[in-house]
Amino acid sequence: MSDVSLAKAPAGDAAPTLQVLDIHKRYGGLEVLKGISLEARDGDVISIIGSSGSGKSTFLRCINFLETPDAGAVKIGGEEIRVRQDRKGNPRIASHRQIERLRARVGMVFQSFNLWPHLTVLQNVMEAPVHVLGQNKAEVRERAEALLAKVGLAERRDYYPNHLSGGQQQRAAIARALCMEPQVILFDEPTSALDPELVVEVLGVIRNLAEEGRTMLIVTHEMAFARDVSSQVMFLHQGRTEEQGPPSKLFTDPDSQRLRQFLASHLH
Amino acid sequence: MSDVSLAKAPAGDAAPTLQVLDIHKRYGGLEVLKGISLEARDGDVISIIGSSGSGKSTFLRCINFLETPDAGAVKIGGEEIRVRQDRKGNPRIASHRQIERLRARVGMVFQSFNLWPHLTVLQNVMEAPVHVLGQNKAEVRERAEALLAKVGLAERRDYYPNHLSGGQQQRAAIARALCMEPQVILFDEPTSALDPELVVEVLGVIRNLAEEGRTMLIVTHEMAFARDVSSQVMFLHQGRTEEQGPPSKLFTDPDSQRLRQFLASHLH
Amino acid sequence: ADKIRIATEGAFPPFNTIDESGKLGGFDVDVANALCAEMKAECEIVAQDWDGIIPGLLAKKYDAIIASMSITDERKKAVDFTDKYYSNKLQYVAPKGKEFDTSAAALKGKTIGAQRATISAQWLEENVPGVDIKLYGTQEEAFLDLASGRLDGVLNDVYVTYDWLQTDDGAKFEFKGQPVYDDDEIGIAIRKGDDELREKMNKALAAIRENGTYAEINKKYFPFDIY
Amino acid sequence: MDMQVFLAAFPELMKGAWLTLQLVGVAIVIGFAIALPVALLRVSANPLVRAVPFAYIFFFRGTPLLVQIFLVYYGLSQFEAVRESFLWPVLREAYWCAIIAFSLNTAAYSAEILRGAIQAVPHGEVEAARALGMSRALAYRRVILPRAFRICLPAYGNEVILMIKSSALASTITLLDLTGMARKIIAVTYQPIETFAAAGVIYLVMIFLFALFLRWLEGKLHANRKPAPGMPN
Amino acid sequence: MLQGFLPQLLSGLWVTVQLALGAVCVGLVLGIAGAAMKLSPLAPVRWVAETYTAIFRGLPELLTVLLVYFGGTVLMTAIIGDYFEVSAYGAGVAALGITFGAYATEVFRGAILAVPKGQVEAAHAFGMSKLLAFRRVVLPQVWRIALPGLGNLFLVLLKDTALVSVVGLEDLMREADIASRYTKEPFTFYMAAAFLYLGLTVVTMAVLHVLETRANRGQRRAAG
Ligand SMILES: Nc1ncnc2c1ncn2[C@@H]1O[C@H](COP(=O)(O)OP(=O)(O)OP(=O)(O)O)[C@@H](O)[C@H]1O
Ligand SMILES: Nc1ncnc2c1ncn2[C@@H]1O[C@H](COP(=O)(O)OP(=O)(O)OP(=O)(O)O)[C@@H](O)[C@H]1O
Ligand SMILES: [Mg+2]
Ligand SMILES: [Mg+2]
Repeated sequence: MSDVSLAKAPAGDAAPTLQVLDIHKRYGGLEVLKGISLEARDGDVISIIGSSGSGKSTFLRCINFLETPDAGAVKIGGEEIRVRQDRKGNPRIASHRQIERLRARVGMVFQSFNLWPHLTVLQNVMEAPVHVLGQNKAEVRERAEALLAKVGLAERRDYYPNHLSGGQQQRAAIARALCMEPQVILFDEPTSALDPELVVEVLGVIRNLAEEGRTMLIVTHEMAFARDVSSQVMFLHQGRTEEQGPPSKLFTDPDSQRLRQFLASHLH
Repeated sequence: MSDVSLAKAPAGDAAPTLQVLDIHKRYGGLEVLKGISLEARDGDVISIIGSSGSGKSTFLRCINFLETPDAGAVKIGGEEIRVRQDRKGNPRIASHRQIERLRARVGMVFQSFNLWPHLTVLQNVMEAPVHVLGQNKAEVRERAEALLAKVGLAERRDYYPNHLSGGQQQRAAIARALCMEPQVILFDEPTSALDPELVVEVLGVIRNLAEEGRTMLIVTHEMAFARDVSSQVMFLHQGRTEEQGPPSKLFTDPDSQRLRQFLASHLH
Repeated sequence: ADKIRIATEGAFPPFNTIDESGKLGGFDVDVANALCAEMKAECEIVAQDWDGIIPGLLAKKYDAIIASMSITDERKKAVDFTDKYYSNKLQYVAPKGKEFDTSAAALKGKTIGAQRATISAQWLEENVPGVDIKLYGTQEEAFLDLASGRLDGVLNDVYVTYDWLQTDDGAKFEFKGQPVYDDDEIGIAIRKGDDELREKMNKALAAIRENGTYAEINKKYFPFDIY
Repeated sequence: MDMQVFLAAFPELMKGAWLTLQLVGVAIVIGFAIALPVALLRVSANPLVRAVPFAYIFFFRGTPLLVQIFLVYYGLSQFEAVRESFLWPVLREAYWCAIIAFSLNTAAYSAEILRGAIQAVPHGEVEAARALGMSRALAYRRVILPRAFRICLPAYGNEVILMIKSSALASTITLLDLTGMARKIIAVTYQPIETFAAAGVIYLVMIFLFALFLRWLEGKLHANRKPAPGMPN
Repeated sequence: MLQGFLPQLLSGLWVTVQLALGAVCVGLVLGIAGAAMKLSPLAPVRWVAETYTAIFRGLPELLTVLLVYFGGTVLMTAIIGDYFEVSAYGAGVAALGITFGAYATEVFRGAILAVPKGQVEAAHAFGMSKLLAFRRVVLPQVWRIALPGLGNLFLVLLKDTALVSVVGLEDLMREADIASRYTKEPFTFYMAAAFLYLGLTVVTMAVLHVLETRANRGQRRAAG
């Protein structure tokens, strides 16, 4: 019901930057996402929390169609990603052109980083802006170096990923996503390997990005981080949105029994 | 100085389970560890904290000689890991027999999990006890299943690692290390991909292990976790032990300026 | 005495072949059998690939080679030969009805095929300056290329050519001019030092020439004398 | 062995070696150019698309190279239509027949090696490329193929070495490549051992140099396997 | 059918299959050992393997066959002091196996290097000896990357069995050659041989496909 109303939300305000409608996804017999919807506007930071295996990563991956959802729709900047049915009735991306264009505007930081091992850190960061967006190499280089400096990797820019510590890899992955200057950014546990100081740094970076009007979805297990950074929080449980709302409400006075339990165990 | 005194510590008490003396390690021109020592007895839980890139993982890896330290010594259960010089004067493991025997008594949970992708979760967990320790397959299976149940992976035991979520992989890696029933366990950020509830679970598991008398070294970025779980905390900074002591002291009244700064940024 | 083992190639019609039942046949094989009968020896004839045929003899896999092997100085360094048991000539073959002058001057600039490592190839090299020689691994290939028109003519052993001219493909071709070389003698190769066997073979050879057995075999394959 | 003959053979043999290098070099380049699209079709998600190169790879890996050369050189020339066609000036030449056969053959083997390597590129790295908006072609060009090429370099090196040796078959269609030249010399001098030994030495040196080059290339491409750059502290 | 030469072609086919299977067993063992040696930290061990591949990838296969067969006879005769005959089949399997092994060494080396280092480290961290880690962790994953290259080598090997005719084995190619000479129909018999090789190729590719599918268990593939 609520999905339908979301879909028809009056465009009185600017159209939402990102609209996700009733996404379903199954792996074999296992239904991982059972209908998830979400709407985000410019400058929104939405944190997605939930227990391990609840489908958070899968949800992010469905948004930029790294996994094709079995049902549901995604609209980015008002443009719906078109899906067609293949002969077996499974959904497929209809236009690769379209999805590539949209993905260039949707950055992603993977949970397992997925840096390219044959390129140095700097090359990893510069790769997409130069070759996807066709931007001037010198300019990209400047921006990339500034970003690497911001995440504290300036000294490591000529290292290959497998010579980096876990946290350094994660920061390189963040810089790689940001260098595309995407409109929407999907972060999958972007601070899992970072020390408290760096977490604060990243928090600052995300706040700045939000002020610039970018939209961010952040999967995180750090409740303090979620509370501090987000305009909205979404609690996933077993493939469903169990509760959603502003952090002030969710973290202090949750409606859901399950969420209350989840938060109770948080170490302070 | 202090190292020497450590080495000569009177065996009045039981000999320390793990002794690490003045470890140095460099990669090319980069000195990552600049002399780190540590001593742990049965039931000790030592947390290692420090900023990203400060050498925490490298330190753990030096303890079981996955990286050969350039200088320093490691004693496990009173037995020193023997090192010889190769022709270029670089240190090398002297006896592979010895190191293999010792490693079987030292469990490790890697920062990047390193599960074996060709084996299912259950096979991953059973592999080493069956093939290294030569234990009875049926017994190992029982123990493995119990462990998987404890970390909430009973249902996923026949999945391959690539089909698991990040947190599930991490839990599988923990179960794999525990199934060896090692005397010493090295955890490299064992809760980085886990939700708050699971963090508490792991905390419980570690406490139980400590009560059983096992020795644990835990690299972590979660200060609350370090505070709750450990008997000692060690703060690494740029390859040196900046401060070491009981958590009550370190987290409330640190001596080091650097540590104070590090902790200040911790989100609450 | 022991069994005498004789090797032949089995892939050089009409001199030595293997038929569909796996039986060896051909002029060489008939001669070999006749010699054995003459020597009253028990013989076994085996087929052996050409490239390994001399090494096999030296390694004592067998005792003699009757495989249409020309007697050359080079081979004499490795093995001994009996007297010749037939001799060979070289003659050009070219499309029927087409003018083909076999003089060295006229052949200049023409493309002539020959089998590699044979007397024909060597003879062309030494006697026809300015001719474009194409070398082939087997006789069949040279003939195939003659048929495809890549070659103006082929220089080859008369008997083999004669055999080919009888086939459908060969029917469009004919011998040209006179044989250009008729000094090629074919003998039986024997391991060096095995003089006893060589003598026995020579004696038997003379005997079958004498008693008409040889002539009979000859007639079976060729309407003319090839000795 | 007669050292005189052995040494005297080299000047002529070098001419043959030059032809061998030409044949192999051109065949490897053309072969790779064919292998690439064939391998890409082979990893397609669509089974129908996958089937097309299957037949090609099947035939060229399934039959001996000798047979393939014969089919191109003798087989095609059997047909009147081919001999009359505009292709005959090319197909008439043994040189081009050899290059055609070698290229098609090595392409089939290379395609299979490349396919395996493409499928061995870790999934996550490909996804990262997708997620950054790379088109399929760009992802192949910038991430998948560079990675695949590094993975398959040793196996591909094998293929080139096999091709260098197989190129001796060019001599069966009258070409005076290294082997052809050796055989020609033997037909005159009747010194097979010395001459083949000399030719063998040249093959060995060619292959050895190529293997060294491969090692060097591998070291260069796999800079990430080496210890990190000696960054000043 | 084929003017009665079919049974001979089939017996040639059987010889070819026997040789190829024998040689591939020898070759795989040599290849795995060679690759492991090439990756050894001990320089002399590496050199042995390097020399092995340098020689046997560099030598023409025919020469290797002759070397093993005739050289083997000479060597064994010298050792035993009495005439000793190396069996043609044994020599063929040895020679082809040694050659296959030299190439397979490189294929395995590449595949071993492609196994993520962390996984071997994990094995070591659990006390696995180098050998056990190789057997239990590296080797099972090596096939995934090595199989296409090994498949190629096997198909080349199938045809290289023809070289063994110089030592007197009647393999498929030799039988086809004999028949074509006898009947003067080279195309018929070369085509027949080609078809039989293709038959073997079908079987090989089917087996490879099954092996690859097995080796890919647990892997996520980046679809085209
Ligand atoms: N193989 C290597 N070659 C060169 N440098 C390396 C290598 N491995 C690690 N380093 C460097 O050593 C330093 C310490 O790395 P280490 O992995 O120990 O850090 P860490 O404390 O575990 O950090 P994190 O919290 O980010 O995991 C880093 O600066 C890293 O770049
Ligand atoms: N390729 C796959 N095949 C089968 N099941 C999968 C696959 N990928 C994920 N799953 C399953 O889907 C569920 C959700 O996975 P997902 O990665 O979305 O979890 P998550 O919420 O991100 O967890 P975590 O916090 O541990 O990263 C898990 O139970 C996992 O086992
Ligand atoms: Mg996840
Ligand atoms: Mg680390």
